[in-house]
Amino acid sequence: MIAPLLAVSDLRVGAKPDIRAVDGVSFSMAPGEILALVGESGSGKTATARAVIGLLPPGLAVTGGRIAFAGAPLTPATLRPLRGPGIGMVFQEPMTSLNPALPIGVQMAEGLALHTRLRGAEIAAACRAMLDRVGIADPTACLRAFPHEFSGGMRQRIMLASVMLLRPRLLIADEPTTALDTLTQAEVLDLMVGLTREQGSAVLLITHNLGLVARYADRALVMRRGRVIEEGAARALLAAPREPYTRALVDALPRRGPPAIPRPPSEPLLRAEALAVDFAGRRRFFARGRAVQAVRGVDLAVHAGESVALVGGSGSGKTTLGRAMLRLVPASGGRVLFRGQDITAVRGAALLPFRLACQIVFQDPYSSLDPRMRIAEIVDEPLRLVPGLGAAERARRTDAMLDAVGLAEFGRRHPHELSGGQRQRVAIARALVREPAFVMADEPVSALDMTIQKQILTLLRDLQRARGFACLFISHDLAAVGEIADRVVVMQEGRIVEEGSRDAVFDAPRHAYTRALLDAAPRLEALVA
Amino acid sequence: MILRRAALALCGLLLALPAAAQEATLRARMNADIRSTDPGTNRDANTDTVVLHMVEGLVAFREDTSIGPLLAERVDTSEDGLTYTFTLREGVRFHNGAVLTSADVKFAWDRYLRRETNWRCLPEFDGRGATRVAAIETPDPRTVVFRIERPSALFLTNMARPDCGGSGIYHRDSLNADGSWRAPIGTGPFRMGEWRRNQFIELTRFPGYAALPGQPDGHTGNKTALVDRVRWIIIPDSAAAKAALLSGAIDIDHDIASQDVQEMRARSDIRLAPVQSMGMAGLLFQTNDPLLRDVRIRRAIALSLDAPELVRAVSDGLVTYNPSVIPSASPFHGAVQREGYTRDIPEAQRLLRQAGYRGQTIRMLATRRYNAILDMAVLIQAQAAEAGITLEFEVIDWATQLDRYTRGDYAMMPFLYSARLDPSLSYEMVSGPKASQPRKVWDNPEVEALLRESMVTRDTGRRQAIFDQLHRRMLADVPMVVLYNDAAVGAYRTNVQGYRAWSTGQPRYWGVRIN
Amino acid sequence: MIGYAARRLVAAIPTLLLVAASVFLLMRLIPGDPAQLMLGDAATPEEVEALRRSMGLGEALPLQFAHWAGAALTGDLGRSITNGLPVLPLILERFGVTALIVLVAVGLAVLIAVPLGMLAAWKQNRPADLAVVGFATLMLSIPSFWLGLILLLVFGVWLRWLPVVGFVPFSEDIGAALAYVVLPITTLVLIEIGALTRMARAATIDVLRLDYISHARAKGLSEFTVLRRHALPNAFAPTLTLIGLVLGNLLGGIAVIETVFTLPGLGRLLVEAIFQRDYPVVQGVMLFVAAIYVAVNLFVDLAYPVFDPRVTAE
Amino acid sequence: MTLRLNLVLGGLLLAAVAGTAATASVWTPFNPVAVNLRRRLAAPTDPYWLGTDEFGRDVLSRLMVGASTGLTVALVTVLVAMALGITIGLLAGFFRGWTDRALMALNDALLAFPGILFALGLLTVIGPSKWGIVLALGLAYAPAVARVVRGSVLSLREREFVEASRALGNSEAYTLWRHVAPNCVSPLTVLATSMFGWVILSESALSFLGLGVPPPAPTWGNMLAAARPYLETATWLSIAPGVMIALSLLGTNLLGDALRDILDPRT
Repeated sequence: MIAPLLAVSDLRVGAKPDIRAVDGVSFSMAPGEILALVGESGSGKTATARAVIGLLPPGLAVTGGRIAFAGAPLTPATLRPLRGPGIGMVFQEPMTSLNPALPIGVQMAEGLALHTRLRGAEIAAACRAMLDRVGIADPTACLRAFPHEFSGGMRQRIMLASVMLLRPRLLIADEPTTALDTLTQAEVLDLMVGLTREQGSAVLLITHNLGLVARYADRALVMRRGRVIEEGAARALLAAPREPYTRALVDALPRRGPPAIPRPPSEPLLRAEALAVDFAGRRRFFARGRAVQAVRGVDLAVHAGESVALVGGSGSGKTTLGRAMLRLVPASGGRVLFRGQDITAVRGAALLPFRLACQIVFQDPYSSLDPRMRIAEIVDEPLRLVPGLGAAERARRTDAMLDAVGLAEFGRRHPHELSGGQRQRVAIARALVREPAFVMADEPVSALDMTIQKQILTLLRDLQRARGFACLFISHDLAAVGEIADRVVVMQEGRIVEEGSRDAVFDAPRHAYTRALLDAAPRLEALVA
Repeated sequence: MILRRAALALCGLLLALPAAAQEATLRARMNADIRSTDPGTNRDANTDTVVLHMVEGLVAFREDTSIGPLLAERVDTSEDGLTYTFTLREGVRFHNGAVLTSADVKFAWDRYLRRETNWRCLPEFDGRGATRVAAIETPDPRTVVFRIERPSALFLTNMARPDCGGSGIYHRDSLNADGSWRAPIGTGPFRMGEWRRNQFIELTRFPGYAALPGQPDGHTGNKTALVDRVRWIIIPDSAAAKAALLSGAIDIDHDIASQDVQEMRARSDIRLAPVQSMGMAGLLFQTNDPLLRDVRIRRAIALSLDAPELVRAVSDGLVTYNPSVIPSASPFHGAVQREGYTRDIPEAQRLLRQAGYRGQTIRMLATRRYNAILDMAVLIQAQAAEAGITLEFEVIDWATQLDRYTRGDYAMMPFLYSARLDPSLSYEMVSGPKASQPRKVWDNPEVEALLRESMVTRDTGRRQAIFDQLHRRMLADVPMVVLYNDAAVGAYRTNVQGYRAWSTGQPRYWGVRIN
Repeated sequence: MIGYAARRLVAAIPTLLLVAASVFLLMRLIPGDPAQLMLGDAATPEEVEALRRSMGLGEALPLQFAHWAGAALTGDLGRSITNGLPVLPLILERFGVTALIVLVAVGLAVLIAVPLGMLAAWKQNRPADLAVVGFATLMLSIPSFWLGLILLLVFGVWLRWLPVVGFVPFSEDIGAALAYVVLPITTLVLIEIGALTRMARAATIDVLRLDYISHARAKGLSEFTVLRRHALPNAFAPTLTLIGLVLGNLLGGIAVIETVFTLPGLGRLLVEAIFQRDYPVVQGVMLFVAAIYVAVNLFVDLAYPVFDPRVTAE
Repeated sequence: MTLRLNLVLGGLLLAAVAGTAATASVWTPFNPVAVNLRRRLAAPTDPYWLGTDEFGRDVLSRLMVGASTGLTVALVTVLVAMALGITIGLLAGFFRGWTDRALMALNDALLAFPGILFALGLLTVIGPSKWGIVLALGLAYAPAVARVVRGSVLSLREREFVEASRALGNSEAYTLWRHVAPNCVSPLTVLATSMFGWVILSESALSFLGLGVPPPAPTWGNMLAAARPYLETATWLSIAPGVMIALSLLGTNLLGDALRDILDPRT
């Protein structure tokens, strides 16, 4: 057996009084191996990885155990020369992992200047070559540019280039693509795996997404509450999980729901006709910058009781379209019809029937609830505007709604006392308490852990079945909507590029963009097969 | 001593300046730049000081504020008091070498009497004030005859007043071709040197000066310059001036801050020149005020004050209580003028009861600009409280207080009057009809009549009698409580010799030597 | 960028006009009259009126303002009515004193405060941090004029190391001039260190928890390099905003400190002019101060992209 | 640990100053305005624990009354500035458009005046008095409040719960009142605390320049101003008021830090 590249035994990481973030974790990695560390938030996977490279956040410290790299124990003294050429790390948040104040060339050159004998022109050449390898169009310009001039995906490529430039023997990748949309995610990960294979680097991939594990990792460790609960070859683990928790994780992977029941054609509930939305350019002193066309003349209809998924990458205009249909952003062209009536220009009290019938669930449950109100108040507030509703009746309906989302006991609490999943339940309760005919859900689960996502989607589907409202479900992840969508609409650059029943779109995508989206989002069926 | 470093630094600076060569230069402090060199026109006290070192009038104040001849050798007055004949001294030359003639006097006076000149004292000579100059005649080069319309006791006094520029005579070359003022070419002991705005003004000795014999005497007498240059250095801040004096960066400060007196007195390298000035401090009442219109209340306030103690505290013991409007330095200040109020709390309380005063608040204005005003206010409030009188402060800035003074808009306030060099002028500053002159505090027609008489009659005995009468009336009427004449303390280094402080507040640097 | 600066300056004109008009009006509302003040208690109403007319105060107010504003646009702020000097040179002279002290003091304060704040952030919640924060908070709590008095007392009166009052222009004697400005500058440095250190510390703490700092460490860079190259520029950007604010306020006059140390600065000029009812000087100073404020803000905005390239000045 | 230290120390300091002020309203060792010309500039000794001033008035008594004046002025000024600033900030931030631009132009013009100069000018017009200072400083500090409120409102507007309120059909005014305003409370509490300190400082600076609460009413600032000529001869006059100002400010700053830590867990 080859000597392990990394050997971690009985690692413990904790904070002062009695918090054990990592509680006796042991594992080892062979050179060139790709090991996935899987778990949900709070499982200790990030702390484990950061302990290896000695970058624990303030407050956390290694309290026990041993870490050995290439046979030698890692101590603060031995660690520093190893950082870079020995162990490299790619971070989760592309927006903050590059220094905004320094040109990219400077940041890339730093490591080379420190760890190699290369100088000046050689460094620049090496940087250019690496940028070229990660698919940056103009490496020379890129070296002079600042990070903010690039999109998230591009930054993550640059980050990767900067780290791989030093040919680390071990690459720690901490949720490297979580902040990216599905399509970009796949591109970046493919690139990372390709690069590490070329250089023979081992990868410690930290993720909550089992789909990625199956696709990229050789081996996987499942962590929960600071401990490793299951370990094995990646595919085997997914195909036959032994622990109930692992099974729950696997179950949470998106899969296609039962086929939609065909419904009789009816008058659309909410309809956009040639709807266009422009965002004004930046105000200048005497003029405005060029307007951005976010939505470019879209027709979309949602019928009573149906469930439509609106899918597209970031910047495709899907969210703007949804908000324009709800009259939350002003349209710059086209019409919105509600039950056949043009409501594009209706204002004030005349809009109330529409508002009463249409509701929205936002993406971020941390920002969508007023932190100063109690849960019951939040859920009760929409009823304020329902005409002719007494206090007792309001209280009854609030209680019933909270009960329906499984939060019967939580009425007196404030949002910050709730978990992310619970908050999203509150948001759903607030949207549904007025018995709306239409609900728009804007990425309602993308900020949540896998198992929680599953619960929320199930809740939403069950409530929809029970109450029969129509739902427009906005997502960047085509696979994720498979479970609840009757119909799928795909958007790209402000236009609808494909539209059809779920099965039609999934089984026989016509547009290249749809195909790319489908490929990028692995479904379990495809992975374990 | 503590300020030695500061002083040394300043000293170094001054030594580095080109003008301080081997010649004797007297360096004096001035607290603000002068406003012009045009006598009595665009002026303030500093301006007067500098100008009066360069130009001289026909007559001038003597040390005791009586009037003596200066450019004139002799002044003859006609019996009716309407013709004044001035005989000019022989051999007086202007700074440009020209000999002084009656034509020069007429030239300067014609300019003074033109409205456009904006001469401060024009009203006293054009009929609005004391009299009107009907004609100025020059029968020969040494004789000037002034014919006036009304007799006036103040004709020569007004002529000599420093704020009138001493009605100094200047050569016609002092003006530009267009008639505007250029620089003074006078007959004084010094002539114009360099004037660096906001830094210093320097005069140089006039070697051709024709001095009177004897000793210096006020603005007249022997005014021979004994130094080559006088440089007034402009130092607005009194603390900075103190540092400069202690270090020797300046030789003399003719008016130091009262809180520095004790420290200066203790030093061996500094001499003090204290003098009781002719400026007057007092407590003004508004006799139209609903409460204070009752003379019993005014009198009660006056009797509640321990004036000698109050004056001692305010002036740090430098001056004493002077109950009269006439400055104690004046030759008209005698035994009668020393009669004042004596503290009598029971009597004050009796008067208050009589007047029906029941503790109503009386508002008193004060300003922080002048320590003396604020200090007086604090002490008056505390002393009046002992008689059961409630005074409340309203502290405002000086500009506002002056404005309220001018409009008569106050109940009571401590106030500082600038120097008046004749008793008639002193009474005139406080007495008059409030209807047309709201700033006047003493509105009494009989007093008016007496005052007018004092301005016309030229008989000194009669004038003294009038002033005595006025003083007693004021004590009875209580339009104000006169408290003291300001102390002005000059300080100079021991190498300065011959400096004498003067009650008019005007420093004089002729006859001063520097070793 | 030049176009941007020009646009900003044009945009500032209404603000400046508003400032000018309100100062003009405010001054005329104050009781007290410059002519009377100058002539004192001995003046007759006719004399005062004549002087008022010669000062140009006889006209109707709107006309006076129009005259003044018109001249101000051409750079002529008129002449002081108390000493007849042209206002603009007077302001510039006094501003020179204030600017010297403020710029040196703020420069020194930044040089001390930023490293100190970074050190505290780096050692967050350790004794060194506690000591720095404690010191900064204490400095923040001491009134500048009192600190000035105490410094005067200690160094001027007790130890006699430095002069107590006065000022010598640098153009005349550098050594002496230095001796006079040491204490005012020290006072200002100590006062400003408080706020700046706290700001630098907070900004550094924010920066230090970001991934690019971890990234820099992950490259194997030493802690010093990480702090200097990666933390400093990013932590400095928010501090720069504060520096701008501080400069804008201080350049407008450090009246209190100038009073304590009897320095001929802009602040004292203004206070004195208000007391003297020297309308042209008050109006000129206020306009100048507002313009300085606008200029400093503009300068900070133009400098900001140097430290944070995400922000562009346009 | 730091947090509790801040809270306890700051609270204690302010409580001590407030206690002094409260005591002064019922009892002082001597009458703070009573003049005693025989005990002028007495060094601290038995009956006069902190000495006497240039009029023989008891420094301790004056210091106590000064505490009460200073705290009252600071408190009322903060309330005035808050009321004004919150109104302007809420309106500008929520309605944006020309309302915002007009209000902010005014605000910026006010900000372009250094606060103390503004107060100086205004005080000369309305004449120095306790309430004049409250008005002048209140006006001078209102723009800062307006800025913070407007900033909070602008960032809150983008928060989804405000959008959610609109999606529910709630009126703008209701949303402003029910969702936006309450969420400005935390930053404003922190600001109000710091401002309390600034006002104490500004008031004493104005008094020091001769424009504050007029004498003979004692304030720390005018006590310091009066002490200036006696710096060398009667040092105690300069020490005590300065220490009082510094202690109150220290208390305020510590309390402000503690509040910031509690209300805004980010830093």
